[in-house]
Amino acid sequence: MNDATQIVRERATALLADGTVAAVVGWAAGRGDHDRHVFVARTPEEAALLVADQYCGALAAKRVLSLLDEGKIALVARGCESRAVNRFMADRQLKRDQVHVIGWPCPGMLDPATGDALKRCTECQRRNPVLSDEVVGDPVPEPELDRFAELERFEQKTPEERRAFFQDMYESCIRCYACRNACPCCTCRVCFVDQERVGWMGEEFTADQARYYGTVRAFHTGDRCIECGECQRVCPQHLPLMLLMHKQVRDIDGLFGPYPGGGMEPEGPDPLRTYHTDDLEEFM
Amino acid sequence: MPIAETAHEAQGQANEEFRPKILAFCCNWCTYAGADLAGLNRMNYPADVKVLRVPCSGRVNPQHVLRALQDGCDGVLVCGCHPGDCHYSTGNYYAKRRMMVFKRLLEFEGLPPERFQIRWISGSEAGKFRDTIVQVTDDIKKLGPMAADEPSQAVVAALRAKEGEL
Amino acid sequence: MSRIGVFVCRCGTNIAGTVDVDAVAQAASLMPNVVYVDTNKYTCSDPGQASIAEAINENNLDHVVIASCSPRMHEALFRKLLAEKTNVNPYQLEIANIREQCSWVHKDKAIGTPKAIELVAMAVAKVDSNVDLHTTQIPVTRRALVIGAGIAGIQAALDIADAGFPVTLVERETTIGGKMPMLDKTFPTMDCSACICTPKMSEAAAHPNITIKTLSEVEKVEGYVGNFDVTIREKAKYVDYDKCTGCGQCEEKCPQRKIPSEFNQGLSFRTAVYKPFPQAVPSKSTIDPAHCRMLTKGTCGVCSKVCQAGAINYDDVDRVTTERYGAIVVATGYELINWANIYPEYGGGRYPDVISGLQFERLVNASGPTEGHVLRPSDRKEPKTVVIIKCVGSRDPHKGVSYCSRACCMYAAKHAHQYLDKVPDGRCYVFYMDVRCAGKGYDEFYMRTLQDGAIYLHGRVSRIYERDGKLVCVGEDTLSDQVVSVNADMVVLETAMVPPEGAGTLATTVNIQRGPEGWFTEAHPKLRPVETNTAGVYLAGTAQGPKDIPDTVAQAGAAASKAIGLLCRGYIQSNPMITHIDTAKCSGCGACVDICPYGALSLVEMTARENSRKVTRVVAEVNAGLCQGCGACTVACRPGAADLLGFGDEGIMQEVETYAYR
Amino acid sequence: MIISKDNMGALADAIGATQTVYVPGTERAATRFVAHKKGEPVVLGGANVRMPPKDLLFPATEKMYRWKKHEGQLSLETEAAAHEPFTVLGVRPCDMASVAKLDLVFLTKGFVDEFYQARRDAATFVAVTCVDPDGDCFCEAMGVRLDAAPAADVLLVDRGGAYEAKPQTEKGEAAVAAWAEALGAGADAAAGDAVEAHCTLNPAAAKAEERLRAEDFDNVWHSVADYCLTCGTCTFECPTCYCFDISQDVRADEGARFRCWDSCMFTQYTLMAGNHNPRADRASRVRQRFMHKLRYFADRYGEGLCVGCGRCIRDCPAGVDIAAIIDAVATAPEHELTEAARTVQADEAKKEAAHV
Repeated sequence: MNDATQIVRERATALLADGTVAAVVGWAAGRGDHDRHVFVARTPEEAALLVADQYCGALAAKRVLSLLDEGKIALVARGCESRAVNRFMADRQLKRDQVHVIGWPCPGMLDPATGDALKRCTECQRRNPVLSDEVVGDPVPEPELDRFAELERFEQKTPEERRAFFQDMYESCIRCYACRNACPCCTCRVCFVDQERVGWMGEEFTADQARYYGTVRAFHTGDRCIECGECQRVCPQHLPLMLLMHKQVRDIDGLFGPYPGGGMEPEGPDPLRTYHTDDLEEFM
Repeated sequence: MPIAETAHEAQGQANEEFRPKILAFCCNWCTYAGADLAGLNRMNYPADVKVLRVPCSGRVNPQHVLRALQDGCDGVLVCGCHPGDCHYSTGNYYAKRRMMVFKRLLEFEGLPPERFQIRWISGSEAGKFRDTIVQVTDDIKKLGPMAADEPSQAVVAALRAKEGEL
Repeated sequence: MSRIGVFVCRCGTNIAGTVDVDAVAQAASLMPNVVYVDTNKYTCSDPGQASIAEAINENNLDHVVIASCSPRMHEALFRKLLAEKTNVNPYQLEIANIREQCSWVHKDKAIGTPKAIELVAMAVAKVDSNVDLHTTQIPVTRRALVIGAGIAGIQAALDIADAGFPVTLVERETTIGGKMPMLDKTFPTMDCSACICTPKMSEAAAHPNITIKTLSEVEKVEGYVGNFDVTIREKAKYVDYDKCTGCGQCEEKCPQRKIPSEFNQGLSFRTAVYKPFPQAVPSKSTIDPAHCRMLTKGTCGVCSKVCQAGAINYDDVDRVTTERYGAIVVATGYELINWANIYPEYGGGRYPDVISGLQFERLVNASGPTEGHVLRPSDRKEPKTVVIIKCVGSRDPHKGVSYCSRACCMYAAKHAHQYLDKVPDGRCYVFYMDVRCAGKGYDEFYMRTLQDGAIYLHGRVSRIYERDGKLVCVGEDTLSDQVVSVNADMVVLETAMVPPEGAGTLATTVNIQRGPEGWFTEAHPKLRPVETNTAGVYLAGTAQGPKDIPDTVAQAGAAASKAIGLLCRGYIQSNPMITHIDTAKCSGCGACVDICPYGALSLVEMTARENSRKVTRVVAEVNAGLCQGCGACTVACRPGAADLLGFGDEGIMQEVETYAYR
Repeated sequence: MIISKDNMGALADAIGATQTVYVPGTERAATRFVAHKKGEPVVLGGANVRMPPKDLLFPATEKMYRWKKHEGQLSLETEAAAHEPFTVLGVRPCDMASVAKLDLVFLTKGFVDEFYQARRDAATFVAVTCVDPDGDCFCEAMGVRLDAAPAADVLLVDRGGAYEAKPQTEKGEAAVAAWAEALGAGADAAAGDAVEAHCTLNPAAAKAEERLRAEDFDNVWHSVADYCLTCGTCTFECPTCYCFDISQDVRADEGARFRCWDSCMFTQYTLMAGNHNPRADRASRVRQRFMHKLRYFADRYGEGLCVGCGRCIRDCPAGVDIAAIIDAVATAPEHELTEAARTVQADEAKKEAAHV
């Protein structure tokens, strides 16, 4: 058992035992050696099942939102989870005193099947929690990398090539909405895709409908994206969804920035919810 | 009437093969008024653009824009008051930011920039309204119908061959 | 199934000339849910309207499309028709603009007709998704608040009070009156400024409908047109105004005597307990806490001892009150640009004899520090050569402001005239960029000044420096194309008007906009010059932009009349085309709240039964009085919980799809 | 008839001469049955395709009828029609079992779905015995044999380097005869013994089904709901999920009514007019999915709806594991029976008593 697992279990047990929190959100092991899934421990006995190792690929943070009725919730939070907590607060879905953040400086996660580093971790800018009530272990050095490198390579393509690429991508989308359901920015009660009456989009499984869904969802989350990459991880078709997010984050930074990306602060306004009278003018 | 203005209609009639379908979202207070003024001044412009009145450019939902482009429009134009002149004081500032990001997103996905344009046209700028309609119509005519944007087989094949590599 | 009626107007030949109206009607008859189609020669005429009403009633129509001129032209008229002559809700109407945006811009029926058909199809599609909307009447609190008690505020307050409505007049200084009592004479008639201003001040003080609150500032404004809840902080005066008789004993005895007088523009001194000038209103003394020894050091108490009325109260505190008003007039005026900071070439304030126009007013004023004798500040000698420089700060985007301050040309001429009148053997040079004297009797006045002997030089002064006790003004006379240098005894700078300190805060508090230069923005520069974009808030005087006294008073009257109109009516008709929140979709994220320019949206707790469970959660709520219907929130709202009635997502989508699919 | 594995491409080419033949391949970012292109190699072994052959019989979106209004006149046009014949080559026993279950749904109990039937009648299924079950495969536990596919028209039995083609239906007989003609009878004789394989994963499905009839497992559903995203991945990749929604596409004066896959994981699935949703919370949707797979379907059709293909386990982004859930149910400590379960047990006891 690694140190992090040990400490997380101890802390979770203590927090549950003394009634500080009603539940602890973390991960537990599945059937396979490296299978991990998000896990909610509600008793000290369940806390002993918590795991915090390099195979905890899933973003656990969103689970907190559905547990708020149960009381204060503790969350084992890496950089991405902590940014998600900020996101929830900025979107007024969570108050700071509703969550106890057990910060866990992230070692970077591995794909349980291949053992390779998860893509969402290789593009991560902020592995240390940006907020926490306590921290498990020592801070890790922040990776120095260009998370837009892939985007920039992609932008070298001609418009026609990009068109072809996205046509392919949207034809491949099965509209399972895993990206939406996993996304910490997607906290709407009723998603626009589920509103037949207005007719934003039809139910047919066509590339056009998928493009509508993909593009609009990207736009809805573009100025708030915390760049956790969970959408891309959960996509059963392994579509490069983060391209659209990185594109917007970088554009917003260039146009209205400096913009560090969403989730760094617990309150807005987000770039598209505000303006400056001297914003760049390109529509004269 | 200057020859140049009537020329557009004559050309439009002669060139029967492609009449673009362009939707213009216009804010009620500036651009729609500018369009009305163009009418009062009997300015002549192509009939391929239809105006959809909204109270403010801030009301234009990018989702409506994308729907229009997917459902058969060859181009979309969004017009509002000049920044600083918004009837509701701030609507067009929000619209500007949204449209700047959304336009880039659509272009990233391969949409030719001409198909989605944004302009600020005040209630007094009837001439600018006319010129914008003329220019946008010309732009779209040059591009042809949306189907003309379909990537060629060669590009698709090349892409498939390199699958997995970004 | 709805029953839609389509009425196509020929507008004589205005439409029929380039649109085949019968073909449009024929096409409309095949559109979904259209059950009745008619054409009319002039739909807006009385017979045209009557025929529409008759058709609606006879055919049980429930949605109406009128294809005619621009909705900006007759939408209101046709809505009224539906409301008064039919049972159809007036918002079940869409206008297809087939005149301004079709028949008038095309020359050929082959082009105009299909376009008109498409426009009608879009209108038919949209009207089918319209819902009934209803206006409501919101009662108006019949009291007005005037912020700022210069001549604009006083005039507005008097006009509203005379109409019979209570007015609260808030002023942040210790006296009302503003800048006007400081002036000596007013151009072009050379009336004594104080003589015409102070009676107004007294009238306001004595008016039974006017409550004056000096040393007061507006802290918070909540609510909306007709019902603003305004919180006002009245600062401690340390003198009980109910007891103070204004006798001035305290002022006589106050040991703090070297405080520069604001009223005299620093050209004389005042005491710590003081009245800024004899005719101040209210005619009471106030203790300046920054300079009072008792309040700063805790030792003195002289005024308290000499006050026979026992009005001095060193323990006085601020009073914060919240009251409801129906209308607000903002008349916060201007201040002069701080030229010393931006014109180092004019000495940057180092030369005492380089003075501002307002200081000159005090110098020539009989009740001023020199009792009306023109004596320069440095040595109290009569200057024999005076240079007047216009446009100091104005029309100078690099150093000051880009706009013209409007009043300076005239008061520069007035100053030249006054100087030459008082110092007959003096010489007066006026450096100018332009002379703008539009106004009744204005140019005549300027001509008289020229005849008086003022020497006008076209150009800016580039530098002022001191040599041999003279102020050397170096400039260019562009008409003779020569560098001119004048050895002056005194220089008067006619400085730019700028928005007063705190205007930005007030704009946020009252929720009105400011232009790039910081002046409050009117709702429309031509047609709504005294209204703001916040209904029920009006602008008077220089708060809106530089102007002279007659314009200020006129605008104050206009603002008052707008306020009176609102108060007289007693209610406001709500605009039904506002945002509506579908709480089932709202997750309470507050994106709409962040974005609303009117503060019309707020988050509230809601309890409801959902899926057999009682749920309490936060949702957005619209204040119908504040929402103006811009719809910016509807786009910020990702799930579309916020939707704009009259321009709903569904209606716009219907239009988009109808056009796209046709 | 014995056919060498190397000859599968030739076989597909031969079938493809007269009809479309679908073979395992890669398209739209997933392995699935794709239309065979002449001359391309065909490999039937290895991992099963990620997307089941379900959409060949029951497409994700299927037009049902069109309507059109012209000059005020309305006309209707149905889309159901006889389908061009096609062959699906290389279907695994698990997926073949799923086709049999879809047949139950769409063709029995007094209702025949004409759209499904048109495609079903047009289809020839050539199954292949499975020799490569992976760690997430558990079809044997669900009553599927790796070496049999009773619903297939032809079964290809893996005999090392070659397949033995066994026709199982008339359609199959005709097909094999045609192949023999095209490829030359008995051309490939070098075949060994039938390869035998078994699943390593064997959840106690029978026990689970029995206990699900009698007991509530709310704690199981809730603990799964604690990590399930309720996305539609499992239902869309499932070879037996058959739920659909009917919707329409209206364009000015014409439109089409179509049906498209739906998922019980979505909140919209049970949303009623007036916004009431009996399955608004995740746990109730999770429960519905597993109860339907493991019990409700068996109640109606006498067999469970899961074929143990393992797709939902492999591709679940949240780590939901149906095999683990089956075992969790099967091995959960005995607890108080539900009211409903007691009634059922009492009824059963009465029936049994009457029978005796």
